Amino acid sequence: MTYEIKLDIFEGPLDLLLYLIKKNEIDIYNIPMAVVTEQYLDYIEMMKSLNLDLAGEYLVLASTLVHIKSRMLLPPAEDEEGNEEADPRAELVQQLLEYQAFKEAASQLEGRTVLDRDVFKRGYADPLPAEDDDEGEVKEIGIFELIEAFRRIVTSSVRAEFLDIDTEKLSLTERMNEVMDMLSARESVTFAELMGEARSRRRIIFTLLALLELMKQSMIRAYQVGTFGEIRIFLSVSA
Amino acid sequence: MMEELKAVIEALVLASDAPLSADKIGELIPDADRKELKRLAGELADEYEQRGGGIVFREVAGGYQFRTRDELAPWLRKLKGIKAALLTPAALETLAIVAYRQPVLKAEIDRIRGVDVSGPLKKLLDKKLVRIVGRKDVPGKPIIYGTTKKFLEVFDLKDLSELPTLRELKELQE
Amino acid sequence: MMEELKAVIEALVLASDAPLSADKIGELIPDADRKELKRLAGELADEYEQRGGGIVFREVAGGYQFRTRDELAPWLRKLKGIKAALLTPAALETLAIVAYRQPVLKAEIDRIRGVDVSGPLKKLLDKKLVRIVGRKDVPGKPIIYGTTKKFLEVFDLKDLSELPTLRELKELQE
Repeated sequence: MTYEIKLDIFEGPLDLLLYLIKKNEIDIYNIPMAVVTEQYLDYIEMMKSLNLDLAGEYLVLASTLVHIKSRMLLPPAEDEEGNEEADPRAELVQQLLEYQAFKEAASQLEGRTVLDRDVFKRGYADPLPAEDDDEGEVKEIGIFELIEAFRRIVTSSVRAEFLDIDTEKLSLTERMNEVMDMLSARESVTFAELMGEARSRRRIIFTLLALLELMKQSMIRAYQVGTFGEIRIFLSVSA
Repeated sequence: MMEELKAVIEALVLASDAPLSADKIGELIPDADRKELKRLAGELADEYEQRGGGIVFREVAGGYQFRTRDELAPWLRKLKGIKAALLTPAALETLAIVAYRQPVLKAEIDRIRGVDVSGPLKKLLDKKLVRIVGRKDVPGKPIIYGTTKKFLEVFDLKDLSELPTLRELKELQE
Repeated sequence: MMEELKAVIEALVLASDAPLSADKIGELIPDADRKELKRLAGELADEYEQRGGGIVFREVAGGYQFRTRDELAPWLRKLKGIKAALLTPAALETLAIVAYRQPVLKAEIDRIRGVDVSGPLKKLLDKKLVRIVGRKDVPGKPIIYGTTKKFLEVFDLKDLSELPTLRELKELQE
């Protein structure tokens, strides 16, 4: 092995490929596929022989390289209009350029004046007398903190019931809340009204499910006048 | 341009977690004479005092610290007033349970958190993040809780189905 | 003696935990003209710069903040005991993609980096440099990511438009 490669310095298969291109001083728009593919495969072999964990993505790119290399050996095909087919490397080149641009952007970020590395802000807590600060707006929490909080609680009791919350369930909850809202604003609402308001097929299904769930939870009651009469929905317990 | 050593002291005092003592500054700048450090800190204090600006460099609790000028306290209390209050961990956990398990009874939240949630729940109702959705028709007619429109606003969500799920979080961690 | 209004701004900025925006200052001092407030904040920035001391008054992340002068970093690292880099290269690359491509899906970041970014993405969420912005309204409702205010604060940016343009990509599009 003649390459001076430090192990795990690569951030991924594209990073490795960029390295090989730079090392060989190759024009990125005109990559000699045979050379690059060979070196890439050599590197992967070396990683394997050292029993190093190789992310699956490295192997995916390896097969892409081999595929492009074999297409390069064929004479360029022409499509029906007689135009030459696009360079088989085009997509790969585009991807490499894009990745290279972001890699550069990353190093520019790192080169900035970074807080808590190059500059520091006021380190101590509030320079004001301590007061009860229970008032005020709630702003500085993100959705990630919320779900993290939920995760903290349930990790101690990892039960399927918690994991099973999905977006369908949340859409259902949303609709249940809406129905309860309508009922707290007025005494009753008709089934037809709720359905008419639902419009989309998806909404209609969720409305139906919401009503069933609310009845099951004894939160609402439904009454029907006669067999085909109007169905009216009331709160089980008036607010 | 300020003398280098004095600038270093000034920066250290701003960034320090607690009032920074002359001893501690001496440890960080071992080549400097302890007396000289004290003299420079004193100069900083005088300069800020004479400048008559909004902040002062003061010796407090055995160290130096930047403070706001005492006379400006009314303005600063106002700042505290609008400062976005962070939810306590207890309130945040309670809110998370309401968000993900709603419509939910208090008894259920108590059960999940393993403690009585009356306090945090009250706070969430006050802040209008949680509301009473209705009552359940079972003995005792327990109150059912859910989240509010304001909850969606605060967390920048279009509707509840935009809440990320635990499954997604789990996938991210693997 | 410094002008009262300027002194108030200075004190408010020192007292605020996060960069304090001109709008926030305006809310706190309702009688003051917004333009005047900005002018005075600009004066403070200039004064601290010219003074050449250990601290500066900077405009960052849409607000103002006192910070230590960057040349003094070695002393401050000593104070804080900082050794390791803030972010790994993988996290930095992921962050750069989120910053430039936001609002962006994880699948798009995976594609650009050519590897699964779950690990670095989780780290960026933990560090509050990246946040969940919402969900895309397509089947599966994938989560959309974006950068936070803290991202601007940490990387000394007034706003996102201060990010340098991506050179290579531009050339390619021409």
